[in-house]
Amino acid sequence: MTILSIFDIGLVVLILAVGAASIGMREAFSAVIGFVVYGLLLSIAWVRLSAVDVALTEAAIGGGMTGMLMLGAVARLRFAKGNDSRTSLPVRLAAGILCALVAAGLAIAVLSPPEVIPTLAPMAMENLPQSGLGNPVAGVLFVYRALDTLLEKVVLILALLGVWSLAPDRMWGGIPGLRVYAQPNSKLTFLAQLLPPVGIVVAVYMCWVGAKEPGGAFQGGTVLAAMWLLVMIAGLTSVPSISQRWLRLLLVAGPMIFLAIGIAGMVLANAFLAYPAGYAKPLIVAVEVALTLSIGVALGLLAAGPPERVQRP
Amino acid sequence: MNAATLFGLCGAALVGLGLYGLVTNPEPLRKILAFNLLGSGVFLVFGVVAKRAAASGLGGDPVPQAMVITAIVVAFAATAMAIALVLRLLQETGRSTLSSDTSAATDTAGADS
Amino acid sequence: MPDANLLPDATTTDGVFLVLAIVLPAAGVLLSFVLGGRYAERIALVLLPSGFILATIILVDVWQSGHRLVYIVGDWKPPLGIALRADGLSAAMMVVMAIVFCAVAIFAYADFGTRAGSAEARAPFAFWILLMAIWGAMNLIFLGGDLFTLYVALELLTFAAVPLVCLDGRAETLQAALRYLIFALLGSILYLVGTALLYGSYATLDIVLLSRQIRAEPATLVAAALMTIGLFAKTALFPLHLWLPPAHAGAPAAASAVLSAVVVKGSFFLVVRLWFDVMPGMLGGAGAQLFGALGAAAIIFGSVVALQQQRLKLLIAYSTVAQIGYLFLIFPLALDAASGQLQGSGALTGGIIQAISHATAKAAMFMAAGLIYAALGHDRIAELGGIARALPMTIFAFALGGVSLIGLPPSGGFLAKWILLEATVATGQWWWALVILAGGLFTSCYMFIVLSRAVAPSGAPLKLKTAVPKYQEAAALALALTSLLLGLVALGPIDIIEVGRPDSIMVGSR
Amino acid sequence: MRLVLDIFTVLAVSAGAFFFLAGTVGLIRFPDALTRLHALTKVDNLGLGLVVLGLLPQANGLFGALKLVTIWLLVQLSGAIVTQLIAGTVRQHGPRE
Repeated sequence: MTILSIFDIGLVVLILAVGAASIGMREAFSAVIGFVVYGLLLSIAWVRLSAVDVALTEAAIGGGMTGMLMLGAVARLRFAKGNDSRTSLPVRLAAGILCALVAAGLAIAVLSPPEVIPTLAPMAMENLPQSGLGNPVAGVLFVYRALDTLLEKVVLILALLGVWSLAPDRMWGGIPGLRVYAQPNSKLTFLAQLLPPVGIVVAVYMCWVGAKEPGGAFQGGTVLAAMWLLVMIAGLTSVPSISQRWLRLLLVAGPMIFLAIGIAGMVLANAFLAYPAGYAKPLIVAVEVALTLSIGVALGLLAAGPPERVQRP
Repeated sequence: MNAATLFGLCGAALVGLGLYGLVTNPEPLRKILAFNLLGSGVFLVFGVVAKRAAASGLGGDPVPQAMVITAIVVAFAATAMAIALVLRLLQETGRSTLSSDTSAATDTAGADS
Repeated sequence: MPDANLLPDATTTDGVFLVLAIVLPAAGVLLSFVLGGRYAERIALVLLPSGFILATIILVDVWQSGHRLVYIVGDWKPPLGIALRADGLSAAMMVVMAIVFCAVAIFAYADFGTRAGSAEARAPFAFWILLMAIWGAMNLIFLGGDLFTLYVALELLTFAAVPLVCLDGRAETLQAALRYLIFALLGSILYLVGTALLYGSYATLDIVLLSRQIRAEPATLVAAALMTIGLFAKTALFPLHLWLPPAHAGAPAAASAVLSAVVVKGSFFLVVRLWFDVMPGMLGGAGAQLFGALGAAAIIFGSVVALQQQRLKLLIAYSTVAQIGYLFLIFPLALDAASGQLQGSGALTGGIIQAISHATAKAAMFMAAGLIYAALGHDRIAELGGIARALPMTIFAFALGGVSLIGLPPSGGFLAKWILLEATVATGQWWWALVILAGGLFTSCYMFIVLSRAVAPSGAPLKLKTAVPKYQEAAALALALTSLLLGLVALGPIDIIEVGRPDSIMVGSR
Repeated sequence: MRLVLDIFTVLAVSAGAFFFLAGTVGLIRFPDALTRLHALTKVDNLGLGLVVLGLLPQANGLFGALKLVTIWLLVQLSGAIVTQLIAGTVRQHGPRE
């Protein structure tokens, strides 16, 4: 038993304990705090699984953004009339047995891998030079399975539309209900002035480095979103109304450019979402830059919620 | 037992845990949290699949890793939509339950806009 | 002619139409989102009919060539890349769904049309974009050749369908939408864990490649079971149907029509893809009987509860629960006892015809119910008296839809149930025949209750709240007629559904 | 030389881990929000500082070292400000118990 495997066992125990606590806690606030900690622990697990790209995404989105959304919701729900009646014991018992069965089934599947483990890694690496990329995960996302990535951006836009559509009719075109804590010269203002330049540099770096090392549009976009939210919460910039044309353009710019390059591939290369030989890398970088911006704006607006205030003239 | 199998079992346990929370917890926000836990367990299973298929000098198969990244973003979008729904429900009714009295909900659900 | 299905996967001529079927809706969603205002509606009204033309071209192509259309996206062949494939099954579904989308668009023009010069409004903006998104997601479900791409399609469908439920923003529809969202998310995450396990065993998620390698081993069986449960939850198969009635009954009429007619068929289609195409030999006798039993329970339960409803829209929603049950009877009936394989003919054809005739009939019925609600200001079944005189065309459409649900000739429902009954005889499983007949009897009962109230004279002279546009009635009637006349395809190209199926032997080329 | 650096890393990171442990104990054992914050910030900054210091010899070139130091500085900054914000809230609204 090496030090590393002891570390792994400790990590797994910790993950399960924190996860169980955040399910079982009585108070919602503690549960959410538990969940944020859980997200961070999980990203360490992803590093141990040699998936640094995923670790970055999990830390940024799974722990960070999701945790922030839930904390905001808990704060608003604090005075809501909850449902005191907990599920009855027989139901919980039955559910427990069912869930144990599912977990056991998965465990059996995990414990019985095929004798020769099939993999696409060699094939993915072999074809990677054609795209000029160095990061195989970026290769999968933007070259081999570009269709999934493109459509998943459409999913993000739809989710945002779904959130917006929850606004009351008269608020349509208004300003998202993000809580703003604008106090001039407070410490928050100071942070919101100091951090964003650094954050933007980090986001640009992540997006740029994603072509050859872990990083990319998602991670960069999340950092951008966080910076934008910080500046808005501190009241340094106003929250834009959802009917702003520039806002909507930014939101769809990424998927639009991706789609346009994909269609161009039908003429200039030999298939939809194929890149013309020799131009693959610059085109992919262009798509990534546009996607970083779109993802940043989309995540920020998803966190800001549906419009709740009418725009002042 | 190697590291991949260990994390795979962790993923399986998390799926069971998340599913339990999703089914038994009456509060919508806690259901959403449990869904995220369940989701991360599923992603972990993907990660184990990737890790086991490591080859060509890579630490893992990049194809399932890329799939997880896609799925994490989708799960975040789902969480955002669900939370927006819960908050809107709170605004509309002052309550945040998926009230178990389905009869009351279905009686009025016939109304149309 | 060599068996086209054994040829290596390569883009076929006209494969580009498959790309268009996905690019057009995606571009429509993005463009409408930017341009906003009236553009969303205009773009949808242009794109949805072109979607019908596109689907027809694909259907004719598949029919004439006698093999499936294939497009290799990005020129990366599976397993590394993604293939889009259209076989007879997907082409037939695409065409009928496109008809439903066009009719819904015409119908919705009255409720969600924007007047010239008025500012962008919430409900219309959301509705048209979501409608296009559902169209794109369904096309992707029909054409996607990769299980992970199909996961993305499922999520697209979820994110487009849930906001439609609570478009009017009332508390009970918000609650219905939240419950629907939770069920749908649970369904997709269970589907996703299945794809993870399958990838772990075979390092591909391509349907054709998987079907060649699949073997009965623990991981595969667990994957199949979890994916199936997830898809059942999304299809609202009994006992996972709890979310459906409030969601479908509470949505605006045009949205209900899409949700009930189209959206639940998406996850059903994936169940068929999974068991008939990916692992035809894995279900086994017991599994097939279990699927059938759940279907039978859905038929009986849905019908009995429908009979007790006092609201028209809820009655129709519970009728959907029942009609979904029929779709799952195909599993025991399609199982070939000798080889233990699911056969892609006979019962499957019946099931697909049931799916498409239910789609058209149920959309027509929800539209009719919406018109009745708009005219009366309520949809209490007991107080429908006199409505048949006031809105004869609407009630006629509703009745025709009912004819198809009951399964009277020459409707699509009749043809579907006939084929299923034939299969029960051929396989000697008489008990399913009893269920099919009992379901028909129940359906006629609740149709009779509604129609007898509707044609009864009203006590007081009936005052309509609003005048119902004729074209809305016509849209409902057109769909009901389509459903009625679907039975006539028995005389024509019924075996198109078998084109491109691995187990079917094409008889010559057409 | 290599060995000396490695020993330095082990010592510094262990010391850092000790401070983390102490800080966590403080977080759990201290009675109210302000003293807990005190334990957290004082010890966390030192703990992370030692870990970063210990990792510097192992860093991937000058650029890697720069990244490590930047991480420490950013944590210092956000830690300091967030602590102030929490303390301010506690003073305004009183401890939440």
